[in-house]
Amino acid sequence: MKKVLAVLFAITLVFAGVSAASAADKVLKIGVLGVMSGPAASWGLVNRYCAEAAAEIINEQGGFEIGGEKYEIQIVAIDDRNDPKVAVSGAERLIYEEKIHYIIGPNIDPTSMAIVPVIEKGGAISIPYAFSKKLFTAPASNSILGMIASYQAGPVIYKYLMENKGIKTIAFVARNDSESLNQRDEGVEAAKSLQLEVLADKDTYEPGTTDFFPVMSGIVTKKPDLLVLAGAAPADTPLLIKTARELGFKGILSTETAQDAKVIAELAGEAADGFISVGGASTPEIRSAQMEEFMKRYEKVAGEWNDEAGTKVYALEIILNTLKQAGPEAIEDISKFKTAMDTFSMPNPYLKDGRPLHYIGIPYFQQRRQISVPMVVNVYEGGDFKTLFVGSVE
Amino acid sequence: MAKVKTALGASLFLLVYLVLIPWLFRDQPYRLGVLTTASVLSLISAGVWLMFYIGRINMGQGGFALVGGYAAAILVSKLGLSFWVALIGAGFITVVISILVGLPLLRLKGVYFSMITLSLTETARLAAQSLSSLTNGTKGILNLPLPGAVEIAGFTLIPDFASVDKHFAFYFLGAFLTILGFAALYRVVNSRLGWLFRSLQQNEDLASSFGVDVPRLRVIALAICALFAGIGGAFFVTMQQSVYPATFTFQDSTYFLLYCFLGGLGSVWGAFVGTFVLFLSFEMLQGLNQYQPLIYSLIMIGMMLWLPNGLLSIKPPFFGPGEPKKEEARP
Amino acid sequence: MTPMPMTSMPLMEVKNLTKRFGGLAAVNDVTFAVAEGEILSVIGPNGAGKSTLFKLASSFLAATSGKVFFKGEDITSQSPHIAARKGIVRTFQETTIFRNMTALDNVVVAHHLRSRASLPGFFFGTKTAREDEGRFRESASEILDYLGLGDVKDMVASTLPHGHLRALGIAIGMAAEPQLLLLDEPFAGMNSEETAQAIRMVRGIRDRGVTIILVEHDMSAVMNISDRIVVLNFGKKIAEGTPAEIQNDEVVIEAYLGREDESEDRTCTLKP
Amino acid sequence: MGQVLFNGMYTGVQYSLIALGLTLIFSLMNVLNFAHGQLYVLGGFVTYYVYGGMKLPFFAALLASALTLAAVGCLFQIFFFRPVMRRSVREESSMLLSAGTAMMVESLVLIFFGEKHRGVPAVVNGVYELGGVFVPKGRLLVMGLSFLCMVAFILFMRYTKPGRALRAMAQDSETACLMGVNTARYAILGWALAAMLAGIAGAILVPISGVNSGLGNWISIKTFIMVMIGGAGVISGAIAGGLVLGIIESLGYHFFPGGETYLIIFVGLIVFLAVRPNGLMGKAV
Repeated sequence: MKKVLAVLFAITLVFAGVSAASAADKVLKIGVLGVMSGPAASWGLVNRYCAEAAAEIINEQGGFEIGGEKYEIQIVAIDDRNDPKVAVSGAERLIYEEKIHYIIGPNIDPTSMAIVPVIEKGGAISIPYAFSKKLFTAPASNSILGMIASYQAGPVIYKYLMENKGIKTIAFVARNDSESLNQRDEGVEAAKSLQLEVLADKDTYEPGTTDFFPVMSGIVTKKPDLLVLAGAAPADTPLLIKTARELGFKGILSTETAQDAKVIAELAGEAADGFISVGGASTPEIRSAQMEEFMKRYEKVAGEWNDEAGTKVYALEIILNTLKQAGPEAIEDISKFKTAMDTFSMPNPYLKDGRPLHYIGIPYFQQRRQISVPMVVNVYEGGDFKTLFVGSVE
Repeated sequence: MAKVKTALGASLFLLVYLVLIPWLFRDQPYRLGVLTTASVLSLISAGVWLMFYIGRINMGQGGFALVGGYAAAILVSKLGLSFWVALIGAGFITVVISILVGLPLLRLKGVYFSMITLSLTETARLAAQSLSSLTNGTKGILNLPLPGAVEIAGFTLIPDFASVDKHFAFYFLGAFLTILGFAALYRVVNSRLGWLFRSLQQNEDLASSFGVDVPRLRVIALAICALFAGIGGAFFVTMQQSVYPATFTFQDSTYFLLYCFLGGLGSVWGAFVGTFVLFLSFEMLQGLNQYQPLIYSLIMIGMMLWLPNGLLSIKPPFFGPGEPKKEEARP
Repeated sequence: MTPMPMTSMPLMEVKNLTKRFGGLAAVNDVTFAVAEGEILSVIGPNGAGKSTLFKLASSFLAATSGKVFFKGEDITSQSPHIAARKGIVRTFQETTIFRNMTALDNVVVAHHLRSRASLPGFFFGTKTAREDEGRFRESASEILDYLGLGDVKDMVASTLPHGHLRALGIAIGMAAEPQLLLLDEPFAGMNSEETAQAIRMVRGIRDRGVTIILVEHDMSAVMNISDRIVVLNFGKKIAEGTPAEIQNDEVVIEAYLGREDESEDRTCTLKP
Repeated sequence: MGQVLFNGMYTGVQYSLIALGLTLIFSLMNVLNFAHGQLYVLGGFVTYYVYGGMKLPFFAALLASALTLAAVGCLFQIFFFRPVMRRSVREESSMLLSAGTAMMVESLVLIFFGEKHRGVPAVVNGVYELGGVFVPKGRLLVMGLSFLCMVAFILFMRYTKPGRALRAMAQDSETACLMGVNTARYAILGWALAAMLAGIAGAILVPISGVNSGLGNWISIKTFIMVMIGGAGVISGAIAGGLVLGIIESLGYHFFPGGETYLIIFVGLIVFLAVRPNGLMGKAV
């Protein structure tokens, strides 16, 4: 008993003693909460590297100016391991310990949903890369979708393929986890409303599968014109493609999530030619000089470029610029930020054509809760992604 | 004398646990939340500790906790029951399931039992994903209400959690359940039941030779273990206000073992100490971010190499003669 | 030597008992009976099926076919704890004790069947449970004193000298108040002096009204202590009778002589 | 259906190879090696760097993976398992130790090799089509190599002196010790072999499946299932378990395209173990 007491006592004191580093003046902390270990580690790590690379560039220029004062940008990253309970404690930590009000992430529906009560109570904004409409529709109002959702990209891609390639039938294969299954369900709905014939919508594979022959051989015999890899993780995509081709699949393959060209080249090679995916918004045809600079910095921070970073770079950019427009009080008070969101607009610094960067999403969420990331639809060819077309979402 | 000492120790412990800690962290909801989580995880780990006590390594505790969590969530969201009824219901359902599963599986010993219980965690996760009419599948059950008030004859026993600071309310509820759980565990171990469990741990054949109904006792131990998991899971899910297939995973099941081992299998408080030390230091290590699992694993390996009987086996000089060492090695 | 009183019902009756492992019959169609108050030994060369028979009789193994009756009741292939409740208690070889408990605690635990309190009673520490505990301690001390372990009863069992371990095993068996006690090689590894002492002890237990079946290797001890002997070879019963009859049985002598060279391999086990 | 069975065989042969190493360690030292899946991943990464990165021939990469992993296995035994098992014979210690090493290897792999999924170009390209069954050449190569490794392993265990010594140890390490087997040294050899088998399995599969740092746990869980089906500690059990799981998995995906396959496998496993607690070929526990 004495020892139990002593241990409880000691750990409590230590725990009470560890205080968050007190914020020096003119530091603006931004949180990154996402999965940074395990099979999906790349999702959260890309968020983190993007934020860190962008912050480095800003800080070297003397900081970011809000209300006439320059703020040093500090990134606080927490790994939520895709685990809702870790995400909750991580969010609480960012909000209460680090006094952060703007959080980039998390990466999947369960973690993004789990932190909703926390950010609402603690007065924080999150930018999840998860698609559940519940996150962005009222009564929820503190989450902003950071990318193009599958249910937004899906219909656009299907429609394009119907018009240009004359597809009539479609099949879905999904990874057996919440995120992918939800994306599949959304995709199936979209396909049905476009009057495509859905040949298969039940096939799934376990996370961590390395052999896709069993799951693919069934679906390929149905010979769909288009096979959608719903929510496919970058790790699984090349294998799915290669397996489908090895099994004699002749149709078109597509996915609505961002993919990594290098991994596809390594594992699928030529088999992946013609594969369609939603890309990071940074293909050579459309990116600006500022994006080139960012890419160099990203490579320095992360070791190598990742196409997803082209999409995820926008989060920090838009948070800071909205704060600038809303004024310094918004750093502490997110209601000011939310008000500013409705009118905020700036030329997109990462694109040559300078289309506006603002908040969108009214048709989907009845409120502006999405960043207007350009929707770049890519096609894989000879080792790299080529832009098929650049669309946009309202 | 011994009794006075125990009573003194217990009251000091309660003083720290129920007064000092909440007071210290009154303005830090995050840390209070972490401490609440630690309490509940220690309660769930206590079940694993009891299985160790009868000589079984239970790697399925995450699965039982998930069952408890889902049971509570379904009772509250689909049947509209109050949290308090659901809490008891979740415990009951988890116990029933543990008995059904335990009857065939408890015949397995050693590594076999561990492997199959490990699969139980996965089974629970996959079941939560597949039985979507009940569990909402992969979307999970969201927006669970906070516990309501409990009134007896107009006197408010427990206030509505929504009307008070919920971090405090959950802390006290978690602490209360944990104290209750560990008190029960203490009674089990220090009563004749404890002797029987120890006899099971050391030699099941010998125990059955003098008439101990070994299968029944094993099931009882597993039921208690699952009860802790069920109650803990139900509480946790309510605190998070949501439950997903990933709320408790394979990883959690291994952590529960580690908590017990770190604290020490020789003392009833092993699970409590282990969970608090590891979980809290884990939170403090967050700054090291990507190296955190590495550090964690090194602690784990280091423990096995240098401190096999747990933290509570350390005898610092100022403690005088520590508690008697119970368990060193089993042949 | 008391001849078996054939008039009364035997305490335990084994009828056509067979146990197969895969295709091999470890015990093959064995029939015998033991009367109340008797000491019956089961002997046989290595691999004759003695220990399998022992486990079958104490319900630690399920029989392939055949029956075991206890006081006229069919108890074949019950759980061991049910057998114990009916009064059949087995002992183990010396290492099977609760090593981390004291000698006294070992025996106290073994009083399990005598407790009147229920499991919840234990948990809440009811009056009955506390009274039980007191009674068990007294009774356990008495048993240990009787078996000559009075001086070491507070020692942790794993630290006890070898000679005491077997007695402790028997004490554990006694605590369950058996009507039939099955002893597994009670004299193995003992010198002649120790054996003589152990024989007195076993007789003493019988005189307290406990019927005894023992499986044993030590021939002289068996001849000395047994009322009757059952001899197994290759799973089959090849002889049964008084020690004098067995000693002069051609078949038995043949069985032992033919296999003598193999009786050494037991010594190579190091397991604790 | 032919396709389904071919898939099952292909998966099953790989699984058998993976399960061999786990069961070897289990039979030798009664340790359940949680890190087995992580060792597999490590083997895959070594091949990725040697074959994919340094552009050396595939078989050189295979050899590099085998040797690296054998070395890792030795280190495991010398620095972790031997000290722990010498002092404590409790199963808990060795099990938690191996869970710890699993986490350690996983995080080290993540730190050194990064979070990305890695693959290498196929060793052979092309697909045979036999009566409607698609048989990619790469897969045939994997099946062939796995099969060769298994045969080599079995021959080694059966006909060489170290192999016989290991088998004696698996039977009863005390008796083996009495018979003059240097058990300490052979325990190291056993670990080296087991880790090597995991590493080879990982290496063989890189050209087909690629590898990423997070695969380990799921591979380990699958290996446990195989070992439970086949029976722990028996070589034939590992092979049988691997094949059975491969075929069941393939059939499952065919008949239950939803996510139920593994749920059914797990529930089936519980029922199966209730009937046959020692698996198909396991020795009694």
